[in-house]
Amino acid sequence: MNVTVNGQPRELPAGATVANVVDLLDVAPEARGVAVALDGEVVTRSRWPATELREGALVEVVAAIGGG
Amino acid sequence: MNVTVNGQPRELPAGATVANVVDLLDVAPEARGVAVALDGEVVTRSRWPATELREGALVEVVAAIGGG
Amino acid sequence: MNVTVNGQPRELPAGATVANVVDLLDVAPEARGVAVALDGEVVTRSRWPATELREGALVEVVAAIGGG
Amino acid sequence: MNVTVNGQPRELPAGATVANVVDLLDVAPEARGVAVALDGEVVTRSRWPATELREGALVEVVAAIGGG
Amino acid sequence: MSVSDPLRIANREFGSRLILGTGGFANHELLARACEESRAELCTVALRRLDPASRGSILDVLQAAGVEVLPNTAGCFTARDAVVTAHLAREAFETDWIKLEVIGDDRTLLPDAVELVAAAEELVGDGFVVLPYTTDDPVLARRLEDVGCVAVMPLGSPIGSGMGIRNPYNISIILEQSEVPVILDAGVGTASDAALAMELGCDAVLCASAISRAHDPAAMARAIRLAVDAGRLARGAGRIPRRRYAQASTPEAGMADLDASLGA
Amino acid sequence: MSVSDPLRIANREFGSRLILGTGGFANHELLARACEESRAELCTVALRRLDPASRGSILDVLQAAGVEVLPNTAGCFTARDAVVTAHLAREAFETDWIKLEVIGDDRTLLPDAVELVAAAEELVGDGFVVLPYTTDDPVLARRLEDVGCVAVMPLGSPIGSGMGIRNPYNISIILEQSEVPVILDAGVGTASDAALAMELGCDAVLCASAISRAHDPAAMARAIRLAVDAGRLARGAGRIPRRRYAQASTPEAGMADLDASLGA
Amino acid sequence: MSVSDPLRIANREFGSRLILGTGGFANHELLARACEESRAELCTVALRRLDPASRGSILDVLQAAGVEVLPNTAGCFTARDAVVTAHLAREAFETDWIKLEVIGDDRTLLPDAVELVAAAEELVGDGFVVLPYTTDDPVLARRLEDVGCVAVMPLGSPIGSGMGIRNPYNISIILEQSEVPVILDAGVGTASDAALAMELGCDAVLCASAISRAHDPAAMARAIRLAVDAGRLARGAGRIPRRRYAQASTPEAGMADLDASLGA
Amino acid sequence: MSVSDPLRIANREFGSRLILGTGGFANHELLARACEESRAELCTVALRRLDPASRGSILDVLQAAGVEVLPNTAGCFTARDAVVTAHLAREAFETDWIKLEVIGDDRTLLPDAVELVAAAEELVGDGFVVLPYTTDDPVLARRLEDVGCVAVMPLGSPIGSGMGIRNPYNISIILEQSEVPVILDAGVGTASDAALAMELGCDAVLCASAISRAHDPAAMARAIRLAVDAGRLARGAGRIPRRRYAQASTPEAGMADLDASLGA
Repeated sequence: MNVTVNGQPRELPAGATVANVVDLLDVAPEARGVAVALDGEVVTRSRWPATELREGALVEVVAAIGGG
Repeated sequence: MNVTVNGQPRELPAGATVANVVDLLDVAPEARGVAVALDGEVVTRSRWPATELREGALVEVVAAIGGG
Repeated sequence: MNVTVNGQPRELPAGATVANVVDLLDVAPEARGVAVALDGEVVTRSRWPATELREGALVEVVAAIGGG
Repeated sequence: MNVTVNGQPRELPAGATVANVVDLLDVAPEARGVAVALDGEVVTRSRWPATELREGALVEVVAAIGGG
Repeated sequence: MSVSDPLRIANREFGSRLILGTGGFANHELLARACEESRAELCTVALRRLDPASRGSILDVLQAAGVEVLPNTAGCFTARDAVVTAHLAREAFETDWIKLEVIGDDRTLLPDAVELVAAAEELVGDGFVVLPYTTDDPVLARRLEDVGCVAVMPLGSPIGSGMGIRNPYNISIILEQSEVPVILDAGVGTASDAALAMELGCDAVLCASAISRAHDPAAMARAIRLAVDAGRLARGAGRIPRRRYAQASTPEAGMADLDASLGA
Repeated sequence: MSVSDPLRIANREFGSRLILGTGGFANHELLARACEESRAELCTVALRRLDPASRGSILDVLQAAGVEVLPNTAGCFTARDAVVTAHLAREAFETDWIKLEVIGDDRTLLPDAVELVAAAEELVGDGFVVLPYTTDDPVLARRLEDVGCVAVMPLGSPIGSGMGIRNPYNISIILEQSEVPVILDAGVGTASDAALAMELGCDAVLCASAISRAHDPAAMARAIRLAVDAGRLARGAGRIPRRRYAQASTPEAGMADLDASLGA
Repeated sequence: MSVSDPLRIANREFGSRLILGTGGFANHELLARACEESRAELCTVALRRLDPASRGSILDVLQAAGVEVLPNTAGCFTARDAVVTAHLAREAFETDWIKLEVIGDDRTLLPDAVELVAAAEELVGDGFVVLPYTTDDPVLARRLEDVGCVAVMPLGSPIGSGMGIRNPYNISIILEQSEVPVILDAGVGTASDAALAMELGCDAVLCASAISRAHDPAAMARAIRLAVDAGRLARGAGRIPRRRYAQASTPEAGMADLDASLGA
Repeated sequence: MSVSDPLRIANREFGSRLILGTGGFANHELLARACEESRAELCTVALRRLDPASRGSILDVLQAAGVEVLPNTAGCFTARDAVVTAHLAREAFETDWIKLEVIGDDRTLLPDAVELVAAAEELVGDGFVVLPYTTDDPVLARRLEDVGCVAVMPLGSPIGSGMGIRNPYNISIILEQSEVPVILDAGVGTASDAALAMELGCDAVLCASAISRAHDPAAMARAIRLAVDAGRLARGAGRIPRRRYAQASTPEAGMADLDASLGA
């Protein structure tokens, strides 16, 4: 299954979830300051394990940075 | 028939038209710088004679003044 | 002997000194923030007792006030 | 005789006058916008021919230029 | 840019770069004289309820002066009111041109950005040639240009306030980005304000109160007309840069030595 | 004040209120054209060591233009130098008029108050008609008037800096107190600066670098001439007051009710 | 107003009236020190794509400093992007508070009025506590208040420009009309800008670049903190009016007569 | 420059960079409290004809506050009056220090350049430590330094006018050239004026009316003290440059793509 994570193409096994993607990025599940959007919609943290990706999914994993 | 012309109540005979109202205000039919709105919609000059008023009609007859 | 003290005419006995004028104004001889000019020239404190006034003398006794 | 004309050393014959200096500079005697100072003092035009220079004289011949 | 270029708005050209607002004159005679002295070719007018007691139309004055009419939507607080007013103006004045005003506050008479964009878009769609009175917000000006306005008319300061151009920075940003004419509208109080607007690069200036409410409107009309020309010329002439220190206008070389102590 | 009043300095009258400084022009041709466009009647000139290599006097240019010459003492740093230079100028130009400059600093070219007053006093005593270039200090301006100067010429900002009028407050205080003409000298960078000077109430403006060093000197001369006229007219026309809030130029009464919800 | 009143935004109170933007610091150590010197209680943060290479979260720094986080939507150009980003921020930071930015131009980073109002309205509807970054347009500020924003954050000048408050008039009009706190956001370049904002009556000031990009961020944080306090105190202390002429601070009565000519 | 450097004037050092003028306070209690809040170490006082009716000397208040006295020559219009007054002050206060004022105009209380230089020169010759109140004229400031003054005290605007620094350009030129401390004297109206003076690089600020005539003098004393510190710190911290365009404080790289249209 081909998806896009933070702008980069990734190949993931069928059935991969948002939680798998977060894990791939080396983020602890309880890490503060991290959020995920799937196809332009927010996926709340509690739903990361249950939310499966579809072919072509657009995943954005964002984190806190300094900002004005 | 009771209508409102430029904010003032007026009693007009049934079947009165926009042209009648304009005439009542002493405006020549070809006067420049004059326009009419009936119930919030513009009535073009050519339709003044044919446009009959209904009970409660709101007629606004406006003219040019100095403005910035 | 007629002299002027701070703009006011005063009559003083002949031989009157600057020290006498200062005393007349109820100023202690050691009062801080006070100075005297006689005919436009400063009279230092130590010379107050010995400085006699002449007829028509112009005495200015000044003191500290708030100023910018 | 050594003199200084407009900052440059010049050797002139004894008895040389301001008029001679002006002439040396190619200035017509009636030229407008020209004036002469000798040793820091103005020499009026009428006195140019009669004013002899002394050894070491400082002659300034000035002319009109654009100025603000 | 050539200084003698005409002002081009939509498909029209104007020799004058001063637009006269006709509100605030004590009488038609003063308007006529100011009109003449201003050499304006375009004058704004408004619509209000017909007053049967009033004799002599302002249109006669403007026709005699040979100027064209630019109707406005002054006094409208919603896009809908402004749109209907524009349609009334098209009827009354037989022109598609409209100076669009949608006001958001009755104390400052500042435009309402949201209603203004909505009205502009609708009127452009209805075939109007729209010149919107706007704030000095560059993003709003670009939006108005994007929806099809033929010019933008940012304010220098509130209508009738005479405070000049409060934020020349914003006006200059609007000028950099705009591909339609930029007409400074509102805020001019006197001649130098108009000159400054043109020096910034504005294509034209609209004045109403500065002229109509001056002690001598005809003289002020002439003054502001000269100032518009002066500012336009100065812009084209290429001003000297601002410098922190002086630069002598008289050459410093060639100073005479007038110190006598060296002599004799 | 009448706008068409001539400018009176000492016993002379001038129709023009723009004095042109002739320094900084790239050539005599540009000076001649700027002279014409400026409509100046008075032009400043300076004296420097005669350069035998230079052909064609600036005086010929100015004579052809029909303007009169106002010599200056530019470059002098002491009262004595300025006094001698003034006497040289009297010889060279056959005029008692002198624009007196005594500079105190070569980076800012600002006047030296103490030397300036001393030179002015001496020159007045020598029969000169003295127009001193001065700071914007009102007390200094009054001293210069008191010693007999026929005008005062305060700066807006340093010579050639183009920074305009840095402290309009001081200029306006000078204007309130002066019984001789006040001529803004130095600092004008472009047309609006000149208009502002006249609006403040200045009697005239002197420009050199703003014109001579503009990209197009003739165009800038014309621009500044128009701006001087505009500012003078605007001053006479009685500008509107500055207001914190808006004042509608279009009457607010008589708005039509265009809300359809009441109808039908 | 009492100077020691806390700043109330929505249901929260803050002792500090300086909000620190955390962007632009060279490293976390400098941020930590500036945080401390600023005495800020609220710091803005942003969201960007997670960078696996980056070690140590800014959140640890802010937690150690004991400050709270105010997420922003910096970089969003549409209402939709800003709304989604706000929802991401709610997830990431477990707060309903959002500093709403919707930018309309990438060179000036000025807000887009139309998108901003749309986003604010939607976020308020979604239960957010919305603090919008806005222009200095008073009508836009009122609209934002009307749709339920808990504060308005007008700019003084563009983000990072350091140009201070370009149009204090507009800021003061916003202050007159607002019933929610007004926080000056963007444009502060140095301490006096912050003092001026508070003297105008602003309830707080947000600074990022002025501090983070100063040569010595901790010193500037302290300077601006003192300036905010100074401006707030000065506002409360009731400043003297501006006068055209002088008013002696030293009494004029009682001058001694020191002229000797009357004596003897 | 180090921010914590003491202020050095002549042979003395001061921890505080705010000098308090003691004129204009409604009573001694308010002066005492302002003195404390200002943390001033130096306070100006004047001399006037002794008033037998007045009880309690201002000197007691200042002694209790632990501050030193800097006498002035306020009200003097000639060099001679100022010199005699300085000698009286030396007698009265047992100090050689004198804030020299020689006024040229009773409406603006502006200094008279010529008399001021004459008085300064004479007083320096008489062994005084002279701190002259002067205009913002850089050439005059240099003359005062050249005759031996230990500091220069240029005005921002007229005494008591509260108009702030009318010509920051001149103040900055004075700062560039001076080798003695520059103390801004006169014109400060509120805290931000004082901060600005220090940011320009002034070594200290003197305030009288801004504090003494504020509605709450003690609060304003504290505000201005904080502002002086803020301005000094900000100067040392190295402010960001002013930029025409924005510079994002939040990084622009790493924006998430939140546009759903590509998904699914």
